[in-house]
Amino acid sequence: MSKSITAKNLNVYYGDFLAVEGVNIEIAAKSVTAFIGPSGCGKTTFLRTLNRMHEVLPGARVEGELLLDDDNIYGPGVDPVTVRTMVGMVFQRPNPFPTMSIRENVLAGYKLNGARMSTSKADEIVETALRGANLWNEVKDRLDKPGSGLSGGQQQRLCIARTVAVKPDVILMDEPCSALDPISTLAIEDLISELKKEYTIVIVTHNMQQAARVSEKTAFFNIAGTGKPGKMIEYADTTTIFNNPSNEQTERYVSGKFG
Amino acid sequence: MSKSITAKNLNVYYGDFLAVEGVNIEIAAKSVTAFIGPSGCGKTTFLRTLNRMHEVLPGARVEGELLLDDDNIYGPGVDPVTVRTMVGMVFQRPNPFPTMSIRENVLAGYKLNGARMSTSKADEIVETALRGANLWNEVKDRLDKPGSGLSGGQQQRLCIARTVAVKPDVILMDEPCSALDPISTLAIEDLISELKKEYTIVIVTHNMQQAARVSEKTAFFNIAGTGKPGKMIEYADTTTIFNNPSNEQTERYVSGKFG
Amino acid sequence: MVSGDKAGAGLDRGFAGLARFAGIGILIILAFVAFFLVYNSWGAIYHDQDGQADTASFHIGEFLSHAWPLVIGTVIVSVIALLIAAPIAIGVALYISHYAPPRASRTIGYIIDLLAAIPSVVYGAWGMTFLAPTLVPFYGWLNEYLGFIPIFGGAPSPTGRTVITAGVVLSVMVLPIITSVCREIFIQTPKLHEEAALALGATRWEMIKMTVLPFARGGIISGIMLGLGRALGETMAVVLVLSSGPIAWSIIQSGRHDTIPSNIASNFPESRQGSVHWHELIAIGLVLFIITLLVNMIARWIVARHKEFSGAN
Amino acid sequence: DDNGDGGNDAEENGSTTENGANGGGEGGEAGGDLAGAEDVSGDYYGGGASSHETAMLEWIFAFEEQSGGAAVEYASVGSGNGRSGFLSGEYQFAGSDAAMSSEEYEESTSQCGPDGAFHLPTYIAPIGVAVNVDGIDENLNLDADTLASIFSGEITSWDDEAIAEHNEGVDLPSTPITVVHRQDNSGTTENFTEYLEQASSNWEWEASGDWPSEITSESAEGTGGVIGLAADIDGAVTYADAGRIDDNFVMVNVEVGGEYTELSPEAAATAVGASDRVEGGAPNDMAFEIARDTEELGAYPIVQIAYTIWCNEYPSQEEADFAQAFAAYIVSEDAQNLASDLAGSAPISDELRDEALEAISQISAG
Amino acid sequence: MSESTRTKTPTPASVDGPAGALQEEQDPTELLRPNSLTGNIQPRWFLPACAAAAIVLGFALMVLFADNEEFSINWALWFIFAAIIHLALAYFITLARINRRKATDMLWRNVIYLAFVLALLPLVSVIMSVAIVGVQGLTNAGFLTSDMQGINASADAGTQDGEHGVLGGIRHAIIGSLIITVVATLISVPVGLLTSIYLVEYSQGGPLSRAITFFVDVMTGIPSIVAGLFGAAAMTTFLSLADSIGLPVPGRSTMGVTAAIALSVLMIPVVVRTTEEMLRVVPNELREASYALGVRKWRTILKVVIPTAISGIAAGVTLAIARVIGETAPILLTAGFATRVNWNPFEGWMTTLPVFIYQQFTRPLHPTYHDPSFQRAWAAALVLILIVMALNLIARIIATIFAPKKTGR
Ligand SMILES: Nc1ncnc2c1ncn2[C@@H]1O[C@H](COP(=O)(O)OP(=O)(O)OP(=O)(O)O)[C@@H](O)[C@H]1O
Ligand SMILES: Nc1ncnc2c1ncn2[C@@H]1O[C@H](COP(=O)(O)OP(=O)(O)OP(=O)(O)O)[C@@H](O)[C@H]1O
Ligand SMILES: [Mg+2]
Ligand SMILES: [Mg+2]
Ligand SMILES: O=P([O-])([O-])[O-]
Repeated sequence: MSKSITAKNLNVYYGDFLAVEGVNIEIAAKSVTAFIGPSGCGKTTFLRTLNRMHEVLPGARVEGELLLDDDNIYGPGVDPVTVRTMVGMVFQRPNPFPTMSIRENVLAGYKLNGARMSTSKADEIVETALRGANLWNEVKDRLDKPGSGLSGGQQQRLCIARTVAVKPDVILMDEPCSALDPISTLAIEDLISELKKEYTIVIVTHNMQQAARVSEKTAFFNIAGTGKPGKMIEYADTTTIFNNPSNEQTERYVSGKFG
Repeated sequence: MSKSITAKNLNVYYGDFLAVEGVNIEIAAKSVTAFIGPSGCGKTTFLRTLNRMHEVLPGARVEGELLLDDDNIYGPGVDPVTVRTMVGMVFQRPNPFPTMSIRENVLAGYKLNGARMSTSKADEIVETALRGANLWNEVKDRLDKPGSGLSGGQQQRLCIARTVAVKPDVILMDEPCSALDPISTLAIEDLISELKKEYTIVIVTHNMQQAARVSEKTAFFNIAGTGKPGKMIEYADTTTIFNNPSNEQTERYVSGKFG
Repeated sequence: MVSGDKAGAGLDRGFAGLARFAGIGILIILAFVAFFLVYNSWGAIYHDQDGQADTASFHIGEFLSHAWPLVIGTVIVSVIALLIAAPIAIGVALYISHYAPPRASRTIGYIIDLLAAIPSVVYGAWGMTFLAPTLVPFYGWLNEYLGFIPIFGGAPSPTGRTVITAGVVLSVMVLPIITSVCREIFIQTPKLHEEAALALGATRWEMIKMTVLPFARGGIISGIMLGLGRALGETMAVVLVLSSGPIAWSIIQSGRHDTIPSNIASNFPESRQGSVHWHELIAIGLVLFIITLLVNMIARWIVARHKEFSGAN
Repeated sequence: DDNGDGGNDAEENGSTTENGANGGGEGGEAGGDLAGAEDVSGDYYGGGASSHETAMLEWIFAFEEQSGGAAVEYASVGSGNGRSGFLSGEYQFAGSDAAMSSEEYEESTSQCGPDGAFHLPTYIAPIGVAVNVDGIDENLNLDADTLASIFSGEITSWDDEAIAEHNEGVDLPSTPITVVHRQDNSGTTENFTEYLEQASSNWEWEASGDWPSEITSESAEGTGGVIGLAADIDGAVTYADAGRIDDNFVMVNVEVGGEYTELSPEAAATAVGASDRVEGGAPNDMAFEIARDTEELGAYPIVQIAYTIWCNEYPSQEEADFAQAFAAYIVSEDAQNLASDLAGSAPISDELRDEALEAISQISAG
Repeated sequence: MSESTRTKTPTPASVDGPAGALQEEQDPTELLRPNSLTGNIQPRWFLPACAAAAIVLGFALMVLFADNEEFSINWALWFIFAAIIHLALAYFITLARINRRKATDMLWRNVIYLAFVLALLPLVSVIMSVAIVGVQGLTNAGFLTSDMQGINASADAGTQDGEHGVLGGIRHAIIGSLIITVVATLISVPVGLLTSIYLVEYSQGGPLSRAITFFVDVMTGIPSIVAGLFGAAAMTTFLSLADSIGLPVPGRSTMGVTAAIALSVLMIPVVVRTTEEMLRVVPNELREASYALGVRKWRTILKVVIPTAISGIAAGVTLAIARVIGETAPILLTAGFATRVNWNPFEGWMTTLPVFIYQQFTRPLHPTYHDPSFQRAWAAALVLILIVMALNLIARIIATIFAPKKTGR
């Protein structure tokens, strides 16, 4: 229930615009990896290529190889929908389905795919997922209320529960806390430490402290200027990146000289 | 051409929701003040009360006094439109008027009153403002192109030029660099150091390094949790806030323990 | 392992195909309508001499002399309707989006939408029994003081059943259409730009002039075009209100002007299918169809011309 | 309610024969082989001229009462549409202000058997010229030439000499004349302009259902529309189905053969009696060519004949039975009197009725 | 600069006209900068006071202009005078007290208020016209529960003689309206909705989508009578085709469905346009959330996008229904005219409320006594308006029930 990720010479384009260039990275299973870097350097773009979510955007395409364990998800005959059932994603702004109750939101991955299951089975999935997202105690009495009635932090955890419920191998998170208050942020960070026992986690954050707190490895992305492609500058253990980076750009960034 | 700001016991509400509580602050003329704090703590909300821009949002209202030099901008008979000609604002996302050329964007404030002015006078204003915003050299050959054709950083400087052109007393900036790449960010930061010679500047930033780089004084805001009001926790010289904060929350925040 | 399930992907394609087919279906329906019109219009310009068989020849001039006064009449009525309705509709839309108290604006929008729901027969009856007589003194006044302008010349109608009354009734009918389109667009003006204007010290009107109106220009035009479409095609209200007749300069005389739809409605019941007259009626229907086509093309062209400086990005 | 009258009459009439129905009764006298109303059931449709509408609604109701459960609908879609609908098989019968053209008759032979369709004159309606002028309280006398001049807009005032000439001793006001005409294409306009064209040399336009577009004046939709509008205008003159003209108006007595004939059903019937038939239709056809320029004393030549058009051969026996029964009913004396009472039409004469019943008896199923 | 400002004397900035023109070369910033924080705003009571004054003055002017002989209130003239005075008064007082920018703002604000009032006038007038006569007709016994079978000139003559009240009703027309509209909706909504789905979710601005968008616009301009002609012709052709290949088909093309098809031609473009808008405002985040769960696109559209937009779609469909439920001309040509209830859209004629209104209005049953027919017509108009209002209301209720719940704080 957890896979490694390997990118080989990955380029990402929006139409003709090369947004991210030549990424080579190996992400171990059951680890937390953080992507950091200034705005516009392509963190989100690269993250979305890990489950082919970029294909939803018009004109976005990829060159290179991306292996999930040993399978190239860009290989011929691969169905992006299948990839996404294996690689889940949590977005920057919490986005529970506004028309569904909390319970339905958690079951969305099943229900939307038309799966039928017994109530007891469903109850079990809901409870497991919500417990996994540290949300069970807060919402167990109002599972039939709309998910959008929760606070931002709770909504984000609901989105995580929804992702966890379908038991993916990898969970991608794009700045999951940037719209949340500090208490909620703390709750999510705690949750990430829990989740890594079972899942491979990749998290984008603009908050270096957060990266330092939650991740084992960190990748630093940078961009030379508007219109230039983003690049992965350095990828190493988090402690190395923050205390002893080998690249000068990384050093300037983590020390707050820019960004 | 620069005024001081004094808030006395300022509460800001959205409808019944108290978003910011009891702010007391004195901001000197011709200085740069930074507001920092976690997301949702009310930095933007408070900033907008400084030129009554919050009134644009439905239900937003203020209790308390806010003095511009000696005049209470919430006093009876005060026209918010007048306040805003004195206190300019730059927003998080660059927002040049899409239907106007670069030149027209800079002159937008003058166009308002239908002021007739000679072309030479207008040229002068445009050049001065664009030079003031460090943008002149980049755009002087294409003043009649739409402002939306510029890069994000250039657009943001165009917005600053537009604000500077009407010669306000105070300039408010709400995370002016958060949507910009590092090069553009640097340009804006340089610009701020220039501008403070003539204007009182208040800047909100989520980037502590930026606060440290540009500001003389820093105010730290915090929030106890979702639904609670935001409060100003500490206000002091920037060096004090970052190196020797008197409040424990501030210390935890600037040292990256949360946020 | 990651290769997908064929059935699911097939369903996906099937649904996409269905949606696409519906779109094409609309084009087909329209093609049928166009074909129906063109096919049946042919008899209007190519037909036998009166009563004599086997003498078929072209009668284009004849048809045109029949059609052009109707085209002019239709245009006049629609232009009057738009000249009145468009400014008021924009005003009302601005009132709802930027002036009315936020709580009241929904209700007000609902009330204005109600106007759109009143059937045209009712408008016709209202225009004929109430509005036309009410406007008679006003036409007298126009004629007395502005009679030197040809459009207000001639003997003013004693009944008020004039082309301008028809225009006023149509303006009431198209007003809610234009209003609701404009309102939607005005509301969507990026807050970012509105706030930029306000932060520069703009008054409410200056903010509207600077951001809302330029942003909404395309929407306003398409709203007006939608209204124009309704005005061009309106039948019963014109039939009931207008005392029709030949084309003239004056718009305050009755027994002048007629519109295409009203002419079709008035003549269709007595025309025998397959007769030249019947073909002529279908052919002027085709003319109206072409007019709406042109109007739409022009509107699109106007909207596209301002693309570079539009608020679309 | 008061429609019981029709039923009562039917009983009186029908008492001579076994079937209690009107049409059947009459039919019995004529040929004895007409289907009776009580044998008819099912849904039947007719459509066409609106001039028929008032009478038709009366007839339908009375007929349905007598029938064995028939439901009849009549749509006033206009004569042209009525004939089109009839020829395409939508309707079992059509109502029309004008007779079929020769092409239409041709077409009907494919729909209605080898003999095609035939016309029955079922509604003879005088067209009144109605005047609404303050100060004129009695019928005006006018001749065709003056009428033509008035309606073409040449005479613009009620005290014009040409009018005064015919009305000695009447104090004519100087009110301007407002002509009100039908805006829609109509049989009334066609008959009226045909009269003007044939009876006067002052009328330069061809007869048509469309008012000549060169003459600009007030217009309104439908008979009700012109009456309503003319009633609101001092100085208005219009032409309309006489039965629909109310007492807001005075009428025009038309000069025929040197005398002024007042409008009446009898005068209208006299004009019809003086008219010729249209040739070239079915053997049992009864279409008229009305003599507009007749000089027969007591004839009122501005008259409109609305026909019902029937097939000589229907696809099914039910339809043929219905056609026989209903057609026989509407030419019956009761039906004609009912229409005359309510709509002011002229009942058809007994000779016409007999001829009609003979024609109706030709209807068969194919 | 704040001390120089408390003066009440007009500064160059607030003076318009010749003096202003001479100042052309002054520093533009002078014009822009207000002199003080206070005094740049009209008090709250200013507009109401201005309006009151204008109404009084307008009345006086109207009296002045009116014929002295017989005095009567000329509402139109009063309104026009009051409006002009109000605009002028507010403008010039603001100009004198504050400055030109504020005065312009004031002027436009009043113009916009006025536009709103102007738009309400015809609405009130129409509704009053309909309601006053309509309510009377509506109270006639059996008006809603009976049809027009057997109601003819004799019946109205009976009313005239005082034998009974106005007879007849609109049950058949209500049923006809509902059936035809429902069938038209059943045809238009799936086609329209699928098309807008294609436009929003699938097409990426290709030629097909541009063609569809353009021709949908064109379709909104099809005159309703042409749609009626087309519907009748299409059904006739279809029936003869179907008949020739031996399908069991109705013998007559005049029936409810034919009318529904004609109405669909008018309805589809409205449905496409409104639902397209509604689908476009569904946030992309929701689609992405669904895709990220491994949900296929068609399921995402059906189960996430459409439910989220359902309230807007419902409102759009209601608008489209309101657009066609009032049509007269196409119905007369396609569904005929019936006097009794017909529940079957595939057989026999039908009447709808607008046709009924038109018929009663232009061809009253009784040749000379029109009151009963007019009463029926206005009452039917009232019922039609009420039905449309109810539809609107239902759409709004649907909207609130299904509307995505707002984040509650
Ligand atoms: N849909 C798109 N189409 C075209 N260009 C895009 C699109 N999305 C992003 N880009 C461009 O790709 C580059 C990388 O953007 P991306 O959003 O990946 O940056 P990021 O590192 O996630 O920034 P942030 O910290 O602001 O989220 C930017 O130049 C951006 O303008
Ligand atoms: N228009 C509004 N209506 C109601 N509540 C609002 C509104 N805008 C903001 N709030 C609430 O007010 C509080 C303060 O928000 P504010 O945007 O000022 O925070 P912030 O410190 O600027 O956060 P960020 O760093 O994310 O910009 C939050 O709880 C927010 O949800
Ligand atoms: Mg990002
Ligand atoms: Mg903020
Ligand atoms: O019977 P009309 O054709 O004149 O309506």
